[in-house]
Amino acid sequence: MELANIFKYLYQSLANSGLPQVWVDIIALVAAGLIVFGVLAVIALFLVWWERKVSAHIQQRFGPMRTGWHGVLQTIADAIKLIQKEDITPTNVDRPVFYWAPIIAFVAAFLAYIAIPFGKGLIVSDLNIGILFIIAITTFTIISLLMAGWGSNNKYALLGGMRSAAQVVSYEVPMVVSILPIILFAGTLSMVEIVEAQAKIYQWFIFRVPFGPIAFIIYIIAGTAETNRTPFDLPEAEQELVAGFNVEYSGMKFAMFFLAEFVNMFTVCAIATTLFLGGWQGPFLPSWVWFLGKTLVLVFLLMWFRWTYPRLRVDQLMEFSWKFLVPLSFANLIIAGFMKHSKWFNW
Amino acid sequence: MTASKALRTEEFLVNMGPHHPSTHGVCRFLLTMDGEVVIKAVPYIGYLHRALEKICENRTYPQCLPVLDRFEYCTSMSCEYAFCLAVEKLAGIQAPERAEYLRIIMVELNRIASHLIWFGTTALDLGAITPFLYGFREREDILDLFEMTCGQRLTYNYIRIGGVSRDIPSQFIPKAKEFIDKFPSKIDDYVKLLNENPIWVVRNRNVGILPPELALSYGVSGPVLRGSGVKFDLRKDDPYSIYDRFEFDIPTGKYGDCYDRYLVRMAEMLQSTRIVKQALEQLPEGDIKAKVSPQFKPPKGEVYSRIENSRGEMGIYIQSPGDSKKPLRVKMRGGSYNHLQVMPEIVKGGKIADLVAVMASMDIIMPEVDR
Amino acid sequence: MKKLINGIKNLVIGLLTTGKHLGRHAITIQYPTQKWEMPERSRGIVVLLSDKETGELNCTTCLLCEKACPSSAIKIVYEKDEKGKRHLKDFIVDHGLCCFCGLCEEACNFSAIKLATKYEFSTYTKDDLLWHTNKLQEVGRDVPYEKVERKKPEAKPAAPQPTTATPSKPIAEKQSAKTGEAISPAEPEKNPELGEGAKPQEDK
Amino acid sequence: MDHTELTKYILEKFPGKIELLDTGKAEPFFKISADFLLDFCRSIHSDEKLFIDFLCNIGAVDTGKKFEVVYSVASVKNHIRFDFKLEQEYEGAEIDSIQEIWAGANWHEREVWELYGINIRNHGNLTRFLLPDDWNQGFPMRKNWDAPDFVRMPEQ
Amino acid sequence: MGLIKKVPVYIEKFPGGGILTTSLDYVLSQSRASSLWYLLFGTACCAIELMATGASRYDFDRLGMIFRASPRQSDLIIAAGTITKKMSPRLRLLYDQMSQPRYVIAMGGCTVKGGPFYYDSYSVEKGIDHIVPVDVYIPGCPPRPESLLEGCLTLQKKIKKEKIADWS
Repeated sequence: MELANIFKYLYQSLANSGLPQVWVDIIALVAAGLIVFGVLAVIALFLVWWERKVSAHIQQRFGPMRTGWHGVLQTIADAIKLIQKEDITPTNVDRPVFYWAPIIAFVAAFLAYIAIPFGKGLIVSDLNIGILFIIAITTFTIISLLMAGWGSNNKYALLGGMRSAAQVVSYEVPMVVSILPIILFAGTLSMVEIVEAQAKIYQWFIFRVPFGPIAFIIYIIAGTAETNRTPFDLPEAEQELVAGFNVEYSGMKFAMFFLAEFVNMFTVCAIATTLFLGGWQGPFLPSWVWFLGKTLVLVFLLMWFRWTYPRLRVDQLMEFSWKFLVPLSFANLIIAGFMKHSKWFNW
Repeated sequence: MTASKALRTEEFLVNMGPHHPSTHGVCRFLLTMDGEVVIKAVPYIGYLHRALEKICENRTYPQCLPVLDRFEYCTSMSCEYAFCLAVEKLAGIQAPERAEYLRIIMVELNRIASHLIWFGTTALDLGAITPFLYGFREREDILDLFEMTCGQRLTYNYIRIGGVSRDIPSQFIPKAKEFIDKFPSKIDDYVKLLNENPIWVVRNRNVGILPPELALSYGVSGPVLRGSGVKFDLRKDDPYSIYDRFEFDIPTGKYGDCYDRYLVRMAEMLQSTRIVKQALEQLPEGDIKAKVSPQFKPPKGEVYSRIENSRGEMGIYIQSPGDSKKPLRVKMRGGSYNHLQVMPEIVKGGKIADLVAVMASMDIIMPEVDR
Repeated sequence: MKKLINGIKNLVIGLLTTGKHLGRHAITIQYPTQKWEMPERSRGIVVLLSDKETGELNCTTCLLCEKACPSSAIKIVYEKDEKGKRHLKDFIVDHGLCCFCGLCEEACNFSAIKLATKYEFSTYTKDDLLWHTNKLQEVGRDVPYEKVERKKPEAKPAAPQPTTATPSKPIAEKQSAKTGEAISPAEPEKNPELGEGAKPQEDK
Repeated sequence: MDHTELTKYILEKFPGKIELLDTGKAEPFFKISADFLLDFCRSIHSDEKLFIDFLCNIGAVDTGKKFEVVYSVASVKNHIRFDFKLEQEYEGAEIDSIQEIWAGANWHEREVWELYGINIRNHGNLTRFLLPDDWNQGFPMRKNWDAPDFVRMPEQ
Repeated sequence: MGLIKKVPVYIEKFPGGGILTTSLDYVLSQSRASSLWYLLFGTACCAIELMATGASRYDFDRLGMIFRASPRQSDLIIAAGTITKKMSPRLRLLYDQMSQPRYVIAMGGCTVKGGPFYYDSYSVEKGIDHIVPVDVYIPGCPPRPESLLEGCLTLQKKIKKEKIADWS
């Protein structure tokens, strides 16, 4: 049941069909891109539904029930409805900025998956700087949020955009620094090799005491902040900024932001799975099932956070990052470096 | 994010409301902001000015009660109670013993319900969504008790001049007792969720400090005043009805910040359950309503009667011309009116998120302000 | 450091509290399929009750409900015959004005009007909320009620009756004696409609 | 202090300037003249035995002949409460602002001005707040007020 | 949106296009009906019942209804509570800011006709149908949560009957 074999077989038959190699590669890339896109779109829609269900059951409700079995068609209905909605461009907006913001958010959210291994051999392109690429790409989201906030010509949106800019910039630092020990130990930037470095369960980076769990916690906190979710959902704090940066967006553009948010959440969890939880490594089941399962557990954790905690204030958010997370992550890095080079602690 | 002196910053105006998720209805703030910092906040009210006082002037006394229900809909029972007490003082009517007890039970249950709304919306304003739903879950149980007794969930029209409209049904007492018994454990859940949660604490501690002198000069009352450390509760200090027969404590705060106000209200819910418990035990048999004709005319006179509502002092001023079925003037005074007035003083210099926190902790409800 | 550990502990406690609820059963009532059992006193829509045997309206056109209504939602159209007895022509309840306070039900001496435990009456137009006699009667057909023929309210002043002796000091004590006297001419006194409406004890 | 003591104390403190009304139920009700308002408020606020630190309510009344403005005050410290009122003619009704004593009087006075048209001296911020900003139909709480879209309850 | 309106015109030219249009209509209207995002617009007593309907016991989310704070993203205004003359321009503004197709539910007596504030009130708007077009009226003061749910189901029925061709 390894999906990779199927793809390999398809690729082989394509290569044997007599087309020039260039065309084969192009077709394969496009197909891979489309498959990733499709899978992610389905995952994002599923996540929206799942989030509503999780929140409902935490709150002793049912959540969507009347659209399909237990509301499984709910998010599809939402998407179809959003497509039908009128696409308003308010009069005073900065048109190009306003127009491109959701598209950038959407594209940036999906681009990261080029370098994430979904399973054994299931990767669009095994970049040798994979992790660097992913971190660079995920930062793109912030540009789109800033554009949305600026372009909307709305004070709430502007405040939301500014908040998200400040927030993501300050949480990017601990996030990257918390990843560094992993790279240090794995000795590579390639995602596939990082996964392969965690073949046994005790080799998962989360279990490499003491630096592993700390790095994992820092990463999850920073990741929550990156994806603008409670308790760090300041850019779209409903009770303060109405809807934050996307206050002026309607219809399809809003749907793009909405989907991008959930894809980002999945991205953060997928990276965490790859870096800390051994990626697709696991016995018995096919590798992609392991990957999905681990990622969804992390997603569930993020949802659980969201439906439990109140929101931080903007200055406290900054303080928490700069005064606590950044020093902690650097200390963690030093510990990891020390461990790496001491002979009596070699994994 | 305070701007350094070298950097030229520009203040800008933000219009918060009247349609804004955190303004608890339709309050509008015109904020002068410097980045995220609120420099000046000017409240604009009147978006829910329904002319209740004018309407009351053109209704007979029993007809005023449904209008009073809508004065402060979170605690309709208290509004009716305040009005009925005022009219009873005016006309010298004494409600029967059982009615007094039923009133107290209802008013205190309603106080819990109102505090649960506050609890939910406060948590919601600060970003925690789940406590909101937990609060409303318990509130539904109280509303069941009300609906069983008087038939409505929100606008009860239960407390009448000279008593109450109907006796409680037979299932009421066991159900109320069941609720009273299980409610403290629910409060426990809330406490676990929020009280010590570091995020909650940093959001509320030292935010919106209201010193007692300022509070008194602005006429702030109720849990907000008690949060500032002034131990003043009309139920104890100016006991009306039969409150002097019950044992309960008055929780007070220490610093007068949002967190103290939060703690005071949480403690008050438990105190209210205590009162209800005692009242249910002491509940005597007997009549539930003194005879009052629907066409009754109180003698000439005027009275200002006040009770302790969940949002502070609720006062009703009635002037009766003496020869009419209708009052000459009904003036309603709600706690929120003064609480909103003092808000610009205490949100100055805070963040916009603090404004939301302060507004939530003041428990402002707009019909009480606008009437 | 202690603060930090305490903070983390409380964050975990919060998570556990919500997690605990995740396992519990939902309390939701799934409305169109399951319905909440309304208590019998619930005040839903206003209906007119009719006699169980004859099927005629209980209303005697005494106009008491119209008088009692605080939002003037009830309008009764009637005509008088030569004896001065009123005959109901149309009974109009405007549910757009009604405030569902139940004062009409209490004012009625013949169990003719009731706030039934029905509530599902949303409409596409405003005029559909203006209910006339036949609709009011139709909706009220299956509403259970106990016919209480209240006797005429005695034309006695509603003097304040300290019905039970209060152990603590009663509120009225604060008032001077003279206010107590001044109250006595409070009045249901001559109330022509009331006397008239109650007089013809109905043919049924 | 119970009610009789309080009444006696206040009447003795301001001889000739203050009058006890018999319309007041429950709590003592006094009547003062409009120009005595500020002095009266100042002295009850600073008096040791009274120490009225809490302004409950200010309400205007249109009796059909003249305006009355009713002040309800209380002391949180001494647990006493009483009311006093003053009368104003329809024409040129004007009272002093008591904001310097109780800051919370601000909105109450603004409301009196807005709904009844009683002018407040030294208020500082007499702007519309309950009624729409473009309101031009006069003072709606007056008894003789009427407007085209104002529907009175049908007389029954 | 303009594009979608033209779609059935083109489709119908092909053989069997009629069935396709009907099923397209069905899918579109079903999805619109089952994902009504309502604007968080509550002014008075009804707002509390609106909140209660969103809470656990009645659970708006079952019908696929979630609240949005921004009018741009919502499909439905549940006008919960009294609309005064001072507030009515704001309601109109919010309605204008919403994107098509949009719906309005008048919840409670106040929004239907002024309710208990129809008489003797100088500041209450006597029904919001003077301000915005209303699709469903729910009587009650305030309506029970079940009434509100029933009103929403009534609105869903109405939406399900709509066709693309009818869009304005």
